[in-house]
Amino acid sequence: MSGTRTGRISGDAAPLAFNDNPAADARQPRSVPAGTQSHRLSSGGQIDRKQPLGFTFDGKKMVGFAGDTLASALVANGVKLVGRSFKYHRPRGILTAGAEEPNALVELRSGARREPNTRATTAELYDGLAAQSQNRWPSLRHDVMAVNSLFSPIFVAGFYYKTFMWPAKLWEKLYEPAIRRAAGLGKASGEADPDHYEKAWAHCDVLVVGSGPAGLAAALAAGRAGARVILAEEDNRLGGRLLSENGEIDGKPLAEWLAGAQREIAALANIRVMTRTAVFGVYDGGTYGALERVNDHIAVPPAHQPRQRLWRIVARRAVVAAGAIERPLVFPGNDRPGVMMASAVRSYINRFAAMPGRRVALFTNNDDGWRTAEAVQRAGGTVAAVIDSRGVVPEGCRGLNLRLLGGVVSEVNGGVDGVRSIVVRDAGGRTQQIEADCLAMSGGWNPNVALSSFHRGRPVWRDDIAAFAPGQCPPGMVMVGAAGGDFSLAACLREGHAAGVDAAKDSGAKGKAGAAAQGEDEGFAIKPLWHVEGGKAFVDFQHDVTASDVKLAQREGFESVEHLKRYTTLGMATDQGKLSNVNGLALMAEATGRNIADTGTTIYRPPYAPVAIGALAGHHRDENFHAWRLTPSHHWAAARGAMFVDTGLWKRAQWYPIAGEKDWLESVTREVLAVRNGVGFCDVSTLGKVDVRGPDAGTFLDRLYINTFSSLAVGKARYGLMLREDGLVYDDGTTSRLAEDHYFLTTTTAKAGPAMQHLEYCRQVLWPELDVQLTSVTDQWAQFSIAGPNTRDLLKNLCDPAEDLSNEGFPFMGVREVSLRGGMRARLYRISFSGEMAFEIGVPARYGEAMAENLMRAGAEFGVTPYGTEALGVMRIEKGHVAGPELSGTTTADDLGLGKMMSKKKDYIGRAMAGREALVAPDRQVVVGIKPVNKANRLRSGAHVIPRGAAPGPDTDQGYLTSVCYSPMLGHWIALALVERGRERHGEIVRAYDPLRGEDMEVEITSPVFYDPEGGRQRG
Amino acid sequence: MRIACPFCGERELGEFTYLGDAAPKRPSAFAADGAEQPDAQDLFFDYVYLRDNIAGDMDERWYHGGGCRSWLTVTRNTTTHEIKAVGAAPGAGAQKPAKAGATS
Amino acid sequence: MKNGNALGQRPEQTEMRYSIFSLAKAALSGHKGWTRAWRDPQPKKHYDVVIIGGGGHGLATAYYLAKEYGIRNVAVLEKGWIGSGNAGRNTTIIRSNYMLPGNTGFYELSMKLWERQEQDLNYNTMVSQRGIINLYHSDAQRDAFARRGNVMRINGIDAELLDSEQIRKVLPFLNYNNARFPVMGGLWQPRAGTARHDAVVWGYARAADSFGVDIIQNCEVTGFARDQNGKITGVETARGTISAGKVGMAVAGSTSRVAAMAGMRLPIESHVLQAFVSEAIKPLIPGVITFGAGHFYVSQSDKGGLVFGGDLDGYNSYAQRGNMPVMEDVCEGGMALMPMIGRVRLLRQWGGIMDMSMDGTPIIDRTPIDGLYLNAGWCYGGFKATPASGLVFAHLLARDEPHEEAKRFRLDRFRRGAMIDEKGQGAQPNLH
Amino acid sequence: MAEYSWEAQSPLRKAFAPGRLGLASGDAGVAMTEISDFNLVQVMARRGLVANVAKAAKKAWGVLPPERPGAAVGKGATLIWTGPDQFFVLSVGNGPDPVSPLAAIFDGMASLSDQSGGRCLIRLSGARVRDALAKVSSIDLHDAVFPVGAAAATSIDHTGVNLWRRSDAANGSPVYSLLVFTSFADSLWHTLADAAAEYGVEATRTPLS
Repeated sequence: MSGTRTGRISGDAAPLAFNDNPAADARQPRSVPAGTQSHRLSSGGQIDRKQPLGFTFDGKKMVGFAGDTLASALVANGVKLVGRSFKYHRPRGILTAGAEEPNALVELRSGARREPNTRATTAELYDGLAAQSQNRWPSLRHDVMAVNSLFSPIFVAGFYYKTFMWPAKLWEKLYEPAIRRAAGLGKASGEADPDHYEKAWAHCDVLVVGSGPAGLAAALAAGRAGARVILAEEDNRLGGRLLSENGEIDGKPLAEWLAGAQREIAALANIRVMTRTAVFGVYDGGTYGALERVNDHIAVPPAHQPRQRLWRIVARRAVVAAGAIERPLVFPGNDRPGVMMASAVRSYINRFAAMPGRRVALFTNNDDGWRTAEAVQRAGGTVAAVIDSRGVVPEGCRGLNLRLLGGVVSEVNGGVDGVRSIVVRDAGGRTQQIEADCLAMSGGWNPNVALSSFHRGRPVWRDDIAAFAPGQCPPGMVMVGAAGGDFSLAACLREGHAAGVDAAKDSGAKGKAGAAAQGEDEGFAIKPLWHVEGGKAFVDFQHDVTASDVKLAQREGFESVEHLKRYTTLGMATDQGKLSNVNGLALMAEATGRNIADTGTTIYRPPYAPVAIGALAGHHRDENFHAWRLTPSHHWAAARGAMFVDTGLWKRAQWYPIAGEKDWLESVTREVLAVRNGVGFCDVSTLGKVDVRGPDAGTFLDRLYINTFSSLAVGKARYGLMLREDGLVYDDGTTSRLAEDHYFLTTTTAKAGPAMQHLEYCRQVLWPELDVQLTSVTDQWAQFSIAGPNTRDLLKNLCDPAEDLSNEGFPFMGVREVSLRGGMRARLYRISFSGEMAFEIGVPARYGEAMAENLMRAGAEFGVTPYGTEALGVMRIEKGHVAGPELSGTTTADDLGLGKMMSKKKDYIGRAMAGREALVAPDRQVVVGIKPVNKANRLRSGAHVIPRGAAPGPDTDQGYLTSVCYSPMLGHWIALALVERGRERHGEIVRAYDPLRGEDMEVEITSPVFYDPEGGRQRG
Repeated sequence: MRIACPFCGERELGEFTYLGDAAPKRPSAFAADGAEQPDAQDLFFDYVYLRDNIAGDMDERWYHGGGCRSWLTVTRNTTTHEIKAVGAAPGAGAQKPAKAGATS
Repeated sequence: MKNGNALGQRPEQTEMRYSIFSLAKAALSGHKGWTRAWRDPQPKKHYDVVIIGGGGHGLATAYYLAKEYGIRNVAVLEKGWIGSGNAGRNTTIIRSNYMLPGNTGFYELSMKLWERQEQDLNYNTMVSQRGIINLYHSDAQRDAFARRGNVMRINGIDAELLDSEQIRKVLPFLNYNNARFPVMGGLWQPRAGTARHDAVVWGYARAADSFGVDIIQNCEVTGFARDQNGKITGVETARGTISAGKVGMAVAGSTSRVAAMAGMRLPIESHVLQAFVSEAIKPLIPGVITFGAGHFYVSQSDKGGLVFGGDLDGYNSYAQRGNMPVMEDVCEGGMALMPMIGRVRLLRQWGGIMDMSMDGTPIIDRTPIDGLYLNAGWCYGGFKATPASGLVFAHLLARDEPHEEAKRFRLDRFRRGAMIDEKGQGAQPNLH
Repeated sequence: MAEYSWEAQSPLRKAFAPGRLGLASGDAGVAMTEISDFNLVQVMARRGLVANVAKAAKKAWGVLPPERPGAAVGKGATLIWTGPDQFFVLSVGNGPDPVSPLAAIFDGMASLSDQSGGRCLIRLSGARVRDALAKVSSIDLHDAVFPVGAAAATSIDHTGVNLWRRSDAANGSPVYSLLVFTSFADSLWHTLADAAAEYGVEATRTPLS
């Protein structure tokens, strides 16, 4: 023992005696294994020394142990320099031991699996792990971008808003690219993620978030009571801070109590433990988002297993025991490698048996920090000094043999290899230098209130802990223990237990919850210290926001905390301000003379910790992005080499190429000619089909369609048009009456789903008095259109000879059930989309492929040809039938030439609004036909119609080509178009103007019906 | 968000689609006596376009299309998303509606 | 007197122009010389024009009123901090690739104002014209884009129709191998891009302030003052009654609530639109990309974060937060389009309240109430419109007649049937 | 005259491959079985005739149609709740016209639609079947919430499905039946197989019995 001496302590504290202990300096730490792990303790910690794991950092080979994180392994290997900051590229080390880490971010893995910005503090070590430092060039040690530090006097908060404006054209060319290159952190792989992700649902009565003392107590209480419990822990093992502290619960050492608690939890079948699972958000209705890192702790996921799994946990109640995050102190040099959170120092020593430094100094403003000094000594390290800005030794620490200095740390000396010494300044301004290779700091604790605030509940400031505690929590959620602002072990156990009991009771569980465990009730005292004047003192480490940046923002009027955040980028880094926010707004409060409560916090936003985009997408990528729908004849068509097109979720046969055809146009032309001159068929099963049944079915349809269906005879079909209530066209299709009380309604492929919803709305909400029932039968029926002059002959072969298919026996728009050869019933509809003699035939979907085969058989002698949607489209354009491009949601029935269908005698959806002045204006764009003047010219959809001789401009743009095809029958390209006053202009020559494709040609406005205008063929 | 369908029980948002405020009632283009409503366009303009856009509790139309295909009336707070009540449209199912045309 | 300059008075220093030289000069004095970017005045008794809403549109309106129309006795009243609404919550995209008369010219006017904004305002709002590509995945989509692109060309706006080979050259990282909906091409507007949303707000505030406009934060409007004829004569606020010659509303997101104070019902619903940002990474994607087969659009900020979004949450809401299904839906779109972002982490999710009009197009018009003017219904197109919205609203307030480029944004268009419905969805706001 | 034959085809004929999928070692955690040869008819009560429909069903199959989501196993048919006052009648067979016999039973009290071709029936069981289903279904399948006889009209992969729980398998593992739309069957089969792959899948096919 050297002699004691007395010194003045800052503040009002009376002079007090304290010891320093040179003996401690002399004493060696517990022997450290030779080799790379220079800072590894020989005993203790929850690592498996029998399982050494090799890894590399920037290519340097090192060894750690199972149970290590990358960070703890780096600490054990004496690595201080781990990263570079965002703006100034300052050298940075490991600051924390958790998800809040702002500095120690690395690129983990390589190639397509490279993960930028991975926190070394949460990355579990595995054999062969390879990590690279990021945001530096050419190397971490020698980073040329560190030159930014020299310009830091200019690169202050918001500097770029004030410059780079002259000359204007240099912004995109020079300034911005330079800024973009310098910004950003890690590099993404740029390759498709080779790993698989998935999503899943879980349900429980009680979700417990966090498995520290409070979480364990809550889970045990609710579990014993019999509730369905999910215990989610982001770490790879249960325990939370219990893994990093010393102490006792129920008279047992923490580790022993923890083991017992784990045994009991494992024995309770109603508790589901989810480790490596971080709850990142709370959403409406008690749905919680959580990310399970299923296989991040190994190099590559095993076959058939995902890398990560996104959970949606539906919970009646949630007990959030997410703990608290220790707050840095803001003083000059606080970002040097080797400056570390006091609690992190304890974690590395107690949990990982890794010594962050041999001579550790501690800078604190609260009692809790002192535990670190205790831990360092216990591990045989040297405590160079404890600098407590309060200048008093806490009750519990009186016995400790420590050198206390009142005052503050005003300077940290050192370089890329970390702290060498610190300068302590007392209240009188006297300074002294202290040798140390690690500075532990504790500015107090911030309860982890994030989950309580995601529904915009505002946290409440508490002076006693100098921190924000949870305010109004989302429905069903409570926050307990440190997360609730009560830091003592006893309080955590007590509150956790009580919340568990309460949540279980609320979910109807009746069992006994047992008694709460007992822990020591260590007090927590703090006297805030927000800022130490001097050099660069960092508030947001990753984004290089300093105390003076905050003051500058205030001077410029950015006083709202949201303005502060946005102007300085404070709190916008990957740690989302977990370490910086409270310090930042405390400094703002200081600068504005407001108190912290009035200054308020920024809005907390999910996710609590960043989530891989791949996990949020899960299975839904590549061909699994959306489900696909196949037609009944899909595999048959595929076997014939059909080309398919995506229409909504459907895959439809677009055309059927045959050998020797040079392009799609040749195939489609062949298909059209085959139909027009012979017979062909097309799978039209994708049309929406609805059974409308019941005594009031006819009345129902009258109110739905602009035309009348109650008068439709049984055995007849009719084309119908529906409007939206705003009077514009909604959908069209043929509807047949199969019986007095049974209509078979069809919709377009695109509207099948929405139309069903619309019909149900009319049935259930608008007209509940009608006795009508609706069922979608879209998937029930394989429906084929058979068209062409030989259609009837084909059907004669297919149908039972008894069936009369003559014009009299089966007139146009007739419908009936028929018997087919080979014993099959089918519905036959004599309707035509192509304008040819045509029928549609429907059989149950499972006979769709057989129908295709049988149609080929029945039509063989006529050269029957299967055709796809392209040929279907060509034929409908030749006939001037409107479809998707004309049913654009902005056209009226009259625009489409169907105005005369609008019944005057009845009310129907859209009737009233269809009469509005602008919807009946004479200069509306209406459907016309378009022919090129030079028949060799190709027309293109999207070309605009400009009057001949007029200069293209907003006032001369009179419409556009909606549907275009090459007409095999006319031998040139034709189009449908929407053209101003089009019906009055048949015969007029106008321009089809298409600057996008550099085309501009003269075309003639015609009737939209190009082929068989009298309609003789389909009636024949 | 989760909606307690009166027929299916509580289900997640993805099974439902939203229409909007349940308050507007569809007028008729015809008066009770069968004559055309002279001011039909004004009545329908109000019905189709104007909204109270309530900040607070609002009765809304939701469709359980991913489930039992019933139309529901959901009383929901538009500032907190808290759901206060869920009822079925009068014509859901096959019961005879209390009064014809009722669309509460 | 809590800090440096006397609040309310216009200190000379704010005349200090922003430039690299002033910045370097200030550095020598440790940046002590900088003063408030805009003053914090007490409200006066009377203003010629009071604008409700201190977002981009309200501040731009005040700026152009002062600069272009010489009306400088103007106050902008903001219930919280300026830019706290959608101006501070959007995905910062600027473009003028609209198709329908009314929209096309208006958004191009806005684009032209963006192109000279920094020099106008002496504030670097980081207008970055890196282009936008709307991808198409079917012939039908291609045709629709051709129609749109030709309208743009006809109106003197830049537009190119790219095929899949051209797309491969500029966006080699898209999923070309096993996409559910293959990329067939895209509509490209080279002059589109992004701007730093907060800076736009601050830039207009500072510039308006320099003309003497009073920007009054924490001043919520609680009611309207009206005379016996019902004419609006001023506003009741948290900081007392303020009389005004004219009152302009620029409160998208809260329009219905403010209009209700004047007894107006409008063709508007409030819906949540989410936006997302990833962790900062080194430059990965150029310009703005929109996915035609899924709900996903993305750009990368100068800071390095991928800024992306998708569809509305789908139901009326005034809660500025998003749900989980839409976050998943958007990320599914992102992964389907560019599977290279799987290991990039989503950092923040937030929501803004959209003024969804019944045809997806804004309303800028006088109201039936004398003295009250409306700027509303921006749906999710508000940010890109900021400069033009300010200019044409200022014109309306100053001249009492609509600006040439806003003459179709009338309030009575729904009654007349003259909707401007780019998506053709009709009166169903959550589908626009 | 050419021969016309009408062979029914499964919508899974390309997706389905008998045998083992995914994890190859150990016992398969999930069994996926396509059930063929069934009749499925949608029954929707006419307004005001719900009670009559129930009586008629009881008379025909000895069980009442479920009033709440559930599946009632009767003589010769299972009645599966699909919505308020509507249910499926699932029975053995593959005839072209399953509706006529039911028309006689319900004689104007209900609207009937054949869905035999409109749906694909998949049976899922095995020790890990709940884990696999949790990846695709938001329904809580816990015994207390979804016991034997429970049913749900719900969605998988944004597609409507009918899910119900049959009596447990001999080895005690739960057994679920799933009716999916024919056109989606190929897609959903792949999705289900992917979800179950990590537990190992045994795929089989059998007629309804």
